[in-house]
Amino acid sequence: MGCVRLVNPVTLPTIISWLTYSSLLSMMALGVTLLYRTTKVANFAHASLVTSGAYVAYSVVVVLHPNPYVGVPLAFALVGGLGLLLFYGVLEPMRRRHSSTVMLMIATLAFDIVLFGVLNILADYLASAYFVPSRNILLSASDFTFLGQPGIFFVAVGVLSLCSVVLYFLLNFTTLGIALRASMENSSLAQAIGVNVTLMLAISWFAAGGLAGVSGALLPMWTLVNPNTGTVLLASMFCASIVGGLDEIYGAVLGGFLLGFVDVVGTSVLASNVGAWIAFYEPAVPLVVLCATLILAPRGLAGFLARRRK
Amino acid sequence: MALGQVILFIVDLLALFSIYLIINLGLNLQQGITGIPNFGLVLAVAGGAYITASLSTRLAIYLLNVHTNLDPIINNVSVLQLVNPILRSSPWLSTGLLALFLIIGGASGALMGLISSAPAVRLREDYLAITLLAFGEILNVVGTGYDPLIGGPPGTSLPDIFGWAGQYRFYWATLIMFLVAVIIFVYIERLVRTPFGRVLRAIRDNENTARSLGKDITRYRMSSILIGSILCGIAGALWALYSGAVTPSYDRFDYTFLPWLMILLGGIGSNIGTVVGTLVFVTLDELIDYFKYAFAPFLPFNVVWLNYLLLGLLTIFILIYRPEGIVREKWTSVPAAPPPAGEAKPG
Amino acid sequence: MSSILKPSVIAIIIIALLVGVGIGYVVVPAPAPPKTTLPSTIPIGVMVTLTGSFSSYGARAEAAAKVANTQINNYVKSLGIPTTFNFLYEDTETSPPSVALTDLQTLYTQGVKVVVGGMTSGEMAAIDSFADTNHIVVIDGTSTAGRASVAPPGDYEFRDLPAGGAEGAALTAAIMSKGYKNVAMITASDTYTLSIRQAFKNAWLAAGGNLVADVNYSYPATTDFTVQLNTLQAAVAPLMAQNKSVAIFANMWEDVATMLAQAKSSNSPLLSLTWFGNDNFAQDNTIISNAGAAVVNQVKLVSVVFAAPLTPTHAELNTAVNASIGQVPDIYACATYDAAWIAALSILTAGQYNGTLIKTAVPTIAGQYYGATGNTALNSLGDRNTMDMDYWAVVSGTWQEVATYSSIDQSVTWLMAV
Amino acid sequence: MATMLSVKEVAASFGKLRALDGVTLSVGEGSVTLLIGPNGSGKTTLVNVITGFQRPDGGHVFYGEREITGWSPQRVYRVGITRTFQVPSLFGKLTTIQNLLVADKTNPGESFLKSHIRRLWINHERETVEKASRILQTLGLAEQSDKPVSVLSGGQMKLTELGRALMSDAKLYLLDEPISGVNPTLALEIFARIVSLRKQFGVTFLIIEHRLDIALKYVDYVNVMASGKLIAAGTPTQVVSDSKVIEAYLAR
Repeated sequence: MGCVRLVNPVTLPTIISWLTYSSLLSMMALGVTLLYRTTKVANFAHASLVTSGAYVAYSVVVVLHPNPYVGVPLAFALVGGLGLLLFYGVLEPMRRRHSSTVMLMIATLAFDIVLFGVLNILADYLASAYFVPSRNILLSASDFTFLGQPGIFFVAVGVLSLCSVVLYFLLNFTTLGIALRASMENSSLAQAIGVNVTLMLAISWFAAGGLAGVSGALLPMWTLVNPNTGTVLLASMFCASIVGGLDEIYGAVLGGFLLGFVDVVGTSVLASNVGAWIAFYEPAVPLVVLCATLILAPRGLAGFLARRRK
Repeated sequence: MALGQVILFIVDLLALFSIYLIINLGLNLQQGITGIPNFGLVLAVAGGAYITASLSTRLAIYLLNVHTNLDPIINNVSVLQLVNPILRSSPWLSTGLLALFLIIGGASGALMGLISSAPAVRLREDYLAITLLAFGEILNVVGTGYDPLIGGPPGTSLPDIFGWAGQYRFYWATLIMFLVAVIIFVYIERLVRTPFGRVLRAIRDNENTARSLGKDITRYRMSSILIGSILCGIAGALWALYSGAVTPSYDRFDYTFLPWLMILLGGIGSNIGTVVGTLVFVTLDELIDYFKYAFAPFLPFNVVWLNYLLLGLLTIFILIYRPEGIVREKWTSVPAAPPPAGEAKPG
Repeated sequence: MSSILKPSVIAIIIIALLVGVGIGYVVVPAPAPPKTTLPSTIPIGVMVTLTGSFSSYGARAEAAAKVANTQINNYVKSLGIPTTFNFLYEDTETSPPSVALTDLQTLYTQGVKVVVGGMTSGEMAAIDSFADTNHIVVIDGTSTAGRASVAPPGDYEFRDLPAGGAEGAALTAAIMSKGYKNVAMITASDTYTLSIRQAFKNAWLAAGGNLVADVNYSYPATTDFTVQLNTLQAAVAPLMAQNKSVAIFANMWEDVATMLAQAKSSNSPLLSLTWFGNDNFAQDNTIISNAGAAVVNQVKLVSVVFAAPLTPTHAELNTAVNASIGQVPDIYACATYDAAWIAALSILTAGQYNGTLIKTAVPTIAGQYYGATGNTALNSLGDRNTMDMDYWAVVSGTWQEVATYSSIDQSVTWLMAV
Repeated sequence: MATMLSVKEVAASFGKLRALDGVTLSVGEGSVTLLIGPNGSGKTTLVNVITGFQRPDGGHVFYGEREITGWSPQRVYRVGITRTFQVPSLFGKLTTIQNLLVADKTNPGESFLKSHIRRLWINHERETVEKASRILQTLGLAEQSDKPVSVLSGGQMKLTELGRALMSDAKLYLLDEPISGVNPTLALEIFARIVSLRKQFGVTFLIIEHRLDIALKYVDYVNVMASGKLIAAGTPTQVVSDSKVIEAYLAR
């Protein structure tokens, strides 16, 4: 490390993996922020919702051996359903009893624990019934390549853009979206003007669950997945969501890409110039970014930019 | 022999109860009394455990002036073979060290509380919750990566300050932990009855009004987090000393989720509730653990997943059907507005 | 006042009941009359990791232990000894707080005096004091860090696999014999892999090798290996430019597949090099299916494994485990299986279920026993003597044995060109 | 008579909405001054600015001679200005008397460290309790003393808040709608008490209130605000006959 010349590891592959990783992360964070905006709840269950997505998609692969991407829509539907289950089965009864936000969060935590148990049971079942590895899933071998780049890159970026665009139009150009936004801004007022707030919340929980499911379903195309993966990623999701700013849905995407950048590109640069040992602390990167953000822009990037625009 | 097993069952139960009681009192002070949702408890517990473990052997060498050129962390076991005989021979010396280590544990906990809450204490409740959760497990990264702390993944052992009790080591250790827990309970119970405690509860009930009455919200929240974190740190140190070793594996489930579940069960806001909740939970958990072999044959899946399913569902059940827990907060006869159905009986 | 008293009283009653039930349960199956020296059922604890990132290893170990349990009971019956062994399984990850200690305590309350399992040395260290205090014999089916960081010699802990040291020497010998002077190493941050790293580093540097990169990554938190790939590339690039020979040592777990896949998708130059591997993933077919045969063929993944001779016992175990979970038992599963047998035989030899006696029996039994991992003779520390090693590599899409290593003269014999 | 509180050209806004548009008014020492105006005319905002709950965009606030513009709520409270809130804002899980005790300014037991040494604060605490009970006496809340406030009636809650304000021994009280949602008889009672308190302790009151029928009977000075401006001020009789005021109210 004597030489002054900076090693520049930022090559096309690095950019590609940054964009892929960030897209997946953003999809998860998008759900977290959406739920926060609608229900004012930080959804801890997002961890296992993501993992469920992966296992739904994988089960499809195991049973029918199709192209690994076939399971993605199913993951969206089923995990969206899990979101609804969490909402109608747990949160809604509590809301009717005016439970506090914190209690709702605990409920999501509890739901996460249950789901975690179920996923492990599923994993055991897959292993014993189909004789397949179910605790170290990686499907990237059966991924396609396009222009010499892995398919997951195009799919991840594509799906994220699609979701964002759809969400954008949904929120801004449909009566449903306007109702949804109304219930975000001021639920009691929305109630008063005849918006079915509960329905709106349910929709957002389905959407967020679906997003988690899709990101999870794409995960095995990129990295090794086991029942813990979601839990490992949870801190990153939350960081992305806060860094982006909880007050603006698209903050999540912003946060996801910033986090991904610092994580992949930033750490690479540091590791290859300062020393390899830095690479080890990669998991701490999101927290560092989070700290920095909270100190510089307590309302997150989006809030920060918004204030700038004024 | 069977009797011996019963005693052991109860002793183990008591040990877990004491540890969790300390942690839960800390959590109840923050969430139940002051209204700070600390989802990063594990940080303070791990801080207490890791830092105490890291310093304990070094301090022991220094204080007992054991002369060795072995590294207290890397050649941990060999070094302890020099230290432990000395401790075994003198209960009082051991107890002195214990006290010192507990102080270190508390201080470490406080440090962690400070670090995690400093950027967040001014944030809104929800931001605070998420941030603290995100911070929770960072110490494991450090503990794994930075060997001088606790020797990386293999972890490190601590001087056996209960060694003097010989084969009754774990009975004595449990007794001492229990005493510490009792002392802390009495302390907190008194603290929340002082004007100081009253202000904390006022802030919880209505932050703005409290501010309009000249209370420095940030300072009170901070001190509440600090006290809570100190307790968690002490608990971490105690458990490390009890089990004799630590590894960088303190996780969200054991040291954040379970404490929340326990204070929920007992009734958030009441210290007696915290005791009851902890006792009931730990007993249940130990019994599940004990009986699982009995009904393992009847389960279509591996019995170890049962804990997760049962604990998760239990929590959800409590949250939906008895959110106020077993014991309601003492100072009130009816829950704060609006009362859940069939609850509004004053007196 | 009443509003607190009533519920707490109720609570106390609940607890009283629960404890009562607990006691009842403990008291009822109070073990057999004191006449027969061995109780009619002998509980043996099996501590394995069923949750978390090592769960796939834990699952195989559990399966192997189950096989051992049946075999042992048949054996005992055939001898006409009026006793049966009952294996109680504990996941070292679940019960709170996740220190193996609480699991050992649970087992102890079940009357367990002998525990076998596959535990990290962290977990071993955590239970050392309790095991010694209560005379519980622990025979561990894995061996990781050197004894110095686990438990003093003469304690109640035995390990029927050698410490990582041997593996480091074997890898060094192989890499050297292939004419490499430069190695870039990447290591997962868990006890076992780190101990291999240390062992390899010592052996490699002692043999005059040059370690151009020593990258640690946090395991299992690392899901994206771009950073690690970049760091390794930056390290080997200069050498490759001067076309000096350099090899990669992937000191990882199954996630080596992820790294390979990501290296492939980014057409990393590292794939043009020969990769060496440890025994964590040697012979693991999921690597090939996960990363894709093409890329694994390319880097060969020459990996070292403890030579577990394919004895009839071993073959039998393979078929049994395969039948139950569709996987071939890895070396740790085999070692757990052997540990179970050593435990049972030691108990039978001791003639009564008494930790102290059993502890004295274990070394002799282990010395005589020849099981799925060969002869399990232990050294003075209570660890397995060094074993011979095999090298396996991926050749044309399958794992094949490519060389052998003799622990006596540290020599490598290549069976096929790699 | 000397001015207790004077507000000069104070402006404040929420985003684009201009809530206060250069308000200037003063409150005479020992007076019971009423602040009225249609909804959204900025009354509460003015109180928030005075008590430091909102930073003004411009203008000055004087307490006696002292400028207190932009002080923190704590400081404002300690200097001797106490406010109440429009919506009942009691400490829901505390008893009535505890609600009053919290308002005490100088209780050493409220510092974390001192709270450990009982004798450092117990005497002060006793005195405070006596004082609180006395106030509850005068407000006719003696029975409710040890009941959690959540069982009190709306009127009793209002009284408790008044009582809590009185605990502070402030010179100036800013009461935000003290009788909203209170039955007429009790409302009259509350105002009667306010006036008698003024006589007893010579303290000053600035009261926001809509129910002029009652309020005007008791106050000796009235400020009228409309859309962020002060449009009229004077004695009750002057104000009710003021054309601008009538028009401002009728405009709604």
